[in-house]
Amino acid sequence: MKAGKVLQVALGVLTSIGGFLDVGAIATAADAGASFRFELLWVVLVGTICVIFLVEMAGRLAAVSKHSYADAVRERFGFQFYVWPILAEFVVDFLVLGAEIGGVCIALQLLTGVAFQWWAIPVALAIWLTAWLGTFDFIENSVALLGLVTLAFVAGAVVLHPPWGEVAKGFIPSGAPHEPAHYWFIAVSIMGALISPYLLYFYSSGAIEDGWGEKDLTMNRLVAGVGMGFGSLVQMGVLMTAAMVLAPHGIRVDQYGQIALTLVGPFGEWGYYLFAVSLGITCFGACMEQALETGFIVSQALGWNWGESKRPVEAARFTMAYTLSIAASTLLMVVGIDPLKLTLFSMALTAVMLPLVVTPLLVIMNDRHYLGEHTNGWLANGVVGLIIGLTFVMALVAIPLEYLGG
Amino acid sequence: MVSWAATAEMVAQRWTAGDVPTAYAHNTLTKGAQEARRAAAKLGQAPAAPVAREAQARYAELAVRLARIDAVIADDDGRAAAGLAAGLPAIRLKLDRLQSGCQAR
Amino acid sequence: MADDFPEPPENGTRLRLVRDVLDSQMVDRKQCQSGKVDGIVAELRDDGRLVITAIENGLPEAVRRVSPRVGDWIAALGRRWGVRKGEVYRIPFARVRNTGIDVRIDLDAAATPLLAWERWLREHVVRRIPGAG
Amino acid sequence: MRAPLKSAETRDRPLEVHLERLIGRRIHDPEGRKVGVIEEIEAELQDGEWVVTKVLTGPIGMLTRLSSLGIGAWLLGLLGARKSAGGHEIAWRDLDLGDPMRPRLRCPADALGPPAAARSKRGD
Repeated sequence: MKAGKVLQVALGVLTSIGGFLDVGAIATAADAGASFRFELLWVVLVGTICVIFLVEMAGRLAAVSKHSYADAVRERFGFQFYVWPILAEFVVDFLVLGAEIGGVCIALQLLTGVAFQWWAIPVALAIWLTAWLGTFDFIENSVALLGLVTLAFVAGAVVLHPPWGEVAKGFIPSGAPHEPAHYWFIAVSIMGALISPYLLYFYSSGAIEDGWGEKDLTMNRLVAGVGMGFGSLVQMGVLMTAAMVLAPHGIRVDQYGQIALTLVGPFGEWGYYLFAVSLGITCFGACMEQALETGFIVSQALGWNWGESKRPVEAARFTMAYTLSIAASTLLMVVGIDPLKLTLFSMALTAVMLPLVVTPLLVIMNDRHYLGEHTNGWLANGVVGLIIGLTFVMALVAIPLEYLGG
Repeated sequence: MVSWAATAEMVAQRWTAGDVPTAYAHNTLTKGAQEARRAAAKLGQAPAAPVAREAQARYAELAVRLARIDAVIADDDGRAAAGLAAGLPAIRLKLDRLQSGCQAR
Repeated sequence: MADDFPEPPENGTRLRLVRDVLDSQMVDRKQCQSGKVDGIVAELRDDGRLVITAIENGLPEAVRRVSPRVGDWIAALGRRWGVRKGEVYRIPFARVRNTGIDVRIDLDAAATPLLAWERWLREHVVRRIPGAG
Repeated sequence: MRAPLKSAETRDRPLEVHLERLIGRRIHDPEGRKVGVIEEIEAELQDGEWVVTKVLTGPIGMLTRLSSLGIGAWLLGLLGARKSAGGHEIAWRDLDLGDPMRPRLRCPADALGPPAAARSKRGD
């Protein structure tokens, strides 16, 4: 592989690691560690394997057909089908973007002591300005590379000398040691945070923005496998630090501020600021992705010209779409809705709509018009079939579990 | 509610060790006191079972203590904060027993 | 006709309208993304043949496929405030070529209502904000 | 932009049909029996004009529309759906579109012959 290609793969892997976490991943992992120590590590592992397959397929679809997932679903299933997943995705995007903005505001509250609502509008302006002036590459690479600070969670977990035997046992799927409703609610929330619809929509659009072609399929597989695989280590780090710092004291996660203690444990005062910076950068990167994703799915559903790499003048409707999306979601924080409650609610909502979004993938990834001879093999089809089955189960149990164990 | 008592305890300790800023301690303790008061008020409406009365008293005591820790932290009085925080585990144990007592019934 | 615009197919060519035309991405002569095919219009001739005359683009037409009432409501909204006045735009089928996944249309979309919203937002909103490019 | 219709023109203007609204419509035969749901419409270029030649109904029609005859047939087989429940290919002249919202078959349903099986393995 040429040097340029190796650099490109390295960059892809690093941005996957830096960009892996978002507010949902942090909240659900910390809640899992605080409530059940290492018991739920296996859910993060299963979720990550699903993410790797979904990201690889989204990238392959775009690289070969030059069409995104949103394009393909509308073109193959028609507007009368596609209007439902896209409306559901709008609602979820609106809430998740609000929660991500909340994450950045909480980080600034931790750093400055000023209440998080006051930060909503400045944060929204910073997001909008970055999208308005930046290009897709700049946003993806810069923010995600800064996101490498989240490796602090991995370092924190190691510094706390985890009982590796218990950790290893946590990777073996097991039933609930206690409070089964809460156990399975967190498991569904972790999966909902990991297998979120934006993966398919955002990554396929990103591959088109980056101009990927069939020659990039190997890189696509490497970035998905290695990048996401290492990325999940960061989420496991959050879970393990919470298990070692919060669980022994019976501290359950009711507020983002409490999660700061997970890094204060191993690193003292340094840990406090490391957490604030990690939360802020992670959520800022996720804000950029969620806002752009709204622009992508509207433009691709209605066939507009779109592209973050284009200047705003060259894609007016696309830029207006993400501008309105940022403005609307910011209101959620200005009103002062608790970001953690909003996060967990949007994770449950995501779980309910997942089947509608993921099921068409099985058809599209076997369509020779789109994939030529790169259609799914039996392994990929088998995994997509499993993921679809999983999403149906999650959809059924998400709301009842939220009520029982939320 | 046991979680908030434990959180307050850890925050007070970390504050005295200089690991977390005062504003963070204030925000967390205020939130904890608020949750304790809410729990006490909720129990106030419940029928006057002895266990409920006992739990309500412990929540009220916890709310008062958290508010006092918050106040001494605002005055930057580390020793007073540590002293008050030292009383938290006792309240937490009582709450634990009451809670597991309720669940057992 | 632009030089790279595909030639009309020969006689006897068959076309699957739903899979190959409906909801497909329209790309104009300058390779510009010009919307999706929201509708296909045909005429029932006296000799009983049903001949396809045009494809249509317009949100009201797409939504009518889901719910006629909501589609009409969106058209009414468009008439009052819309830049395209709720009108659904028709492209003669003779100007349409199906190539693989996308549909090529033999016209310059910038000069048609297809990009009316794009033009309006660009002139009245985007261009007025610094850094718009 | 469509030119406003002049009054003279409206009288003898041929009936206009929106094909996309036919998708999902159920076809009945003259005795009112259900024949199937329209999933795909096929046209052919005849002397410069695209003429509708046939309509596809039932799962085969839908799978053709999703161009996933391969995976679709495998899924149908998986779900135990009999191959014969594939649906029909109805020639255009056998359809009466007097009322586009209620397409009717001109001949009785059994005159249509056996339903089309899922022929091609790879989604053509």
